[in-house]
Amino acid sequence: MKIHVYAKLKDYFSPEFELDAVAHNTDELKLRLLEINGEAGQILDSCRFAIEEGFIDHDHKLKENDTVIIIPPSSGG
Amino acid sequence: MKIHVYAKLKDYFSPEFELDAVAHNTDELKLRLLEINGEAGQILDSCRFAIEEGFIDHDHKLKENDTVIIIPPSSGG
Amino acid sequence: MIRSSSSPLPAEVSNVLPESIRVVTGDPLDIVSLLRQAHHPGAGAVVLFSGEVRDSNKGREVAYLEYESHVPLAEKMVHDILDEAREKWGLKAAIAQHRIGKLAIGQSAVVVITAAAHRREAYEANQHIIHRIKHEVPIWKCEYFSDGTHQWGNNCNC
Amino acid sequence: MIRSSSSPLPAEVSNVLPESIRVVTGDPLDIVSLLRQAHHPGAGAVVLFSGEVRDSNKGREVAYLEYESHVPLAEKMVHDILDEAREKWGLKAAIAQHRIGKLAIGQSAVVVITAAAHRREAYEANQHIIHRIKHEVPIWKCEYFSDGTHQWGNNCNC
Repeated sequence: MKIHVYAKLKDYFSPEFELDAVAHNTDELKLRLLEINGEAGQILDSCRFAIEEGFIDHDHKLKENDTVIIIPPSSGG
Repeated sequence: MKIHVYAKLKDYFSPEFELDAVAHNTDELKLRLLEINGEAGQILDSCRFAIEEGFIDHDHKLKENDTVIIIPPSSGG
Repeated sequence: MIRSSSSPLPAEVSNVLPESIRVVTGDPLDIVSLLRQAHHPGAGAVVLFSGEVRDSNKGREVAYLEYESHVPLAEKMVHDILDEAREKWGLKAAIAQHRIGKLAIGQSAVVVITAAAHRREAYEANQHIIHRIKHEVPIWKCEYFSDGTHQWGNNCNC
Repeated sequence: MIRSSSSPLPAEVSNVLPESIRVVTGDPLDIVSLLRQAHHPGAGAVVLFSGEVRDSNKGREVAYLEYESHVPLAEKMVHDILDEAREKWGLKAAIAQHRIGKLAIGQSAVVVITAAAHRREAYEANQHIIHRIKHEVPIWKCEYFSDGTHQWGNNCNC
């Protein structure tokens, strides 16, 4: 599974990386990411998750070859 | 006394004219103007009056050599 | 700043309406030039309103408009309105210009530009200024319709 | 129309966001060109918002900003926001463009233009669109301060 992170999340993770661990949904994905960096809990709780087709919620079933985009709160404008 | 009128008032009076009759204030001026055109009562009631220095109200004492500007409701923009 | 090439104006310059801006003018409004004069390094929000001539009003086809004004009083009143708005909303810039004479469909009759640190003030002040210009300042619109008739306006164009 | 020389666009052209307008772009925003595309003979009111880089934020001197975005999702969301606003307020035109990359003080980070028959709708829709772009669309600001530190933004620039 490919992971893309943006903005402040880049203080915790590489901008793009391959996650070897298995995550069937975003809740499991969050746990896998906390195993990489335990300090990311608060910011991850404020993030939305998306795949190429758009936003997904916590019961969306992730596939092994998905690219998951992790989106911190917007600060455009 | 010189009178300048604008916009819809020009359907009732010449744009600029010399008023020979005496008018000591705007109430008297309205009566003099109605003697020129009796159909202007409604529009004159909606107008503001000004001299060069700015708007005047009904107790402002007009002088014989004043130029009075009669200002119908604004419709700019 | 609308183009990266133009340098920001110092506060004391853009904080007042430059003498070069005529509040009432017979020339086409130069929105680009007005916008350039509204920029300020402390302004995070710039709001521009342009009131433009519509092709119809209440179902009647408009051919063109003509505006007239008592210019000295109009200029003084607009300056006062801008000064009050600058103070009330802490604006970094406030500019207004109204065109008089004959205007074709689509042309801009009035432009109001406000610049403030934050956007709420810029929007609010902008709406306040255009409202007062339309309702208080001695400027009048005459609509010329395609059927050859005309009508002095009481109602707003926009 | 901002200049009397440019002819109004037909309704069916200006009613949709022209393909040529990139919602997210690394180039300086060309406000003049965007304004030209917002004109419509049925629009009596055009409102433009420009969000610009301020020289300070909460008392700290800003050197420059950098914006990043997940562009495909951002473009889709902005198009949806504009479509909804067009329908809700009956807009004649709705345009938005957000810049990414490095921006200097005074440069425009985001532009929103709305055109409607009457001004209330143009102002309301404009404020709604910029609010949603700032709060929903995956675009992020990083402030680089003159003291060499930087901070990813949570707070609005304007």
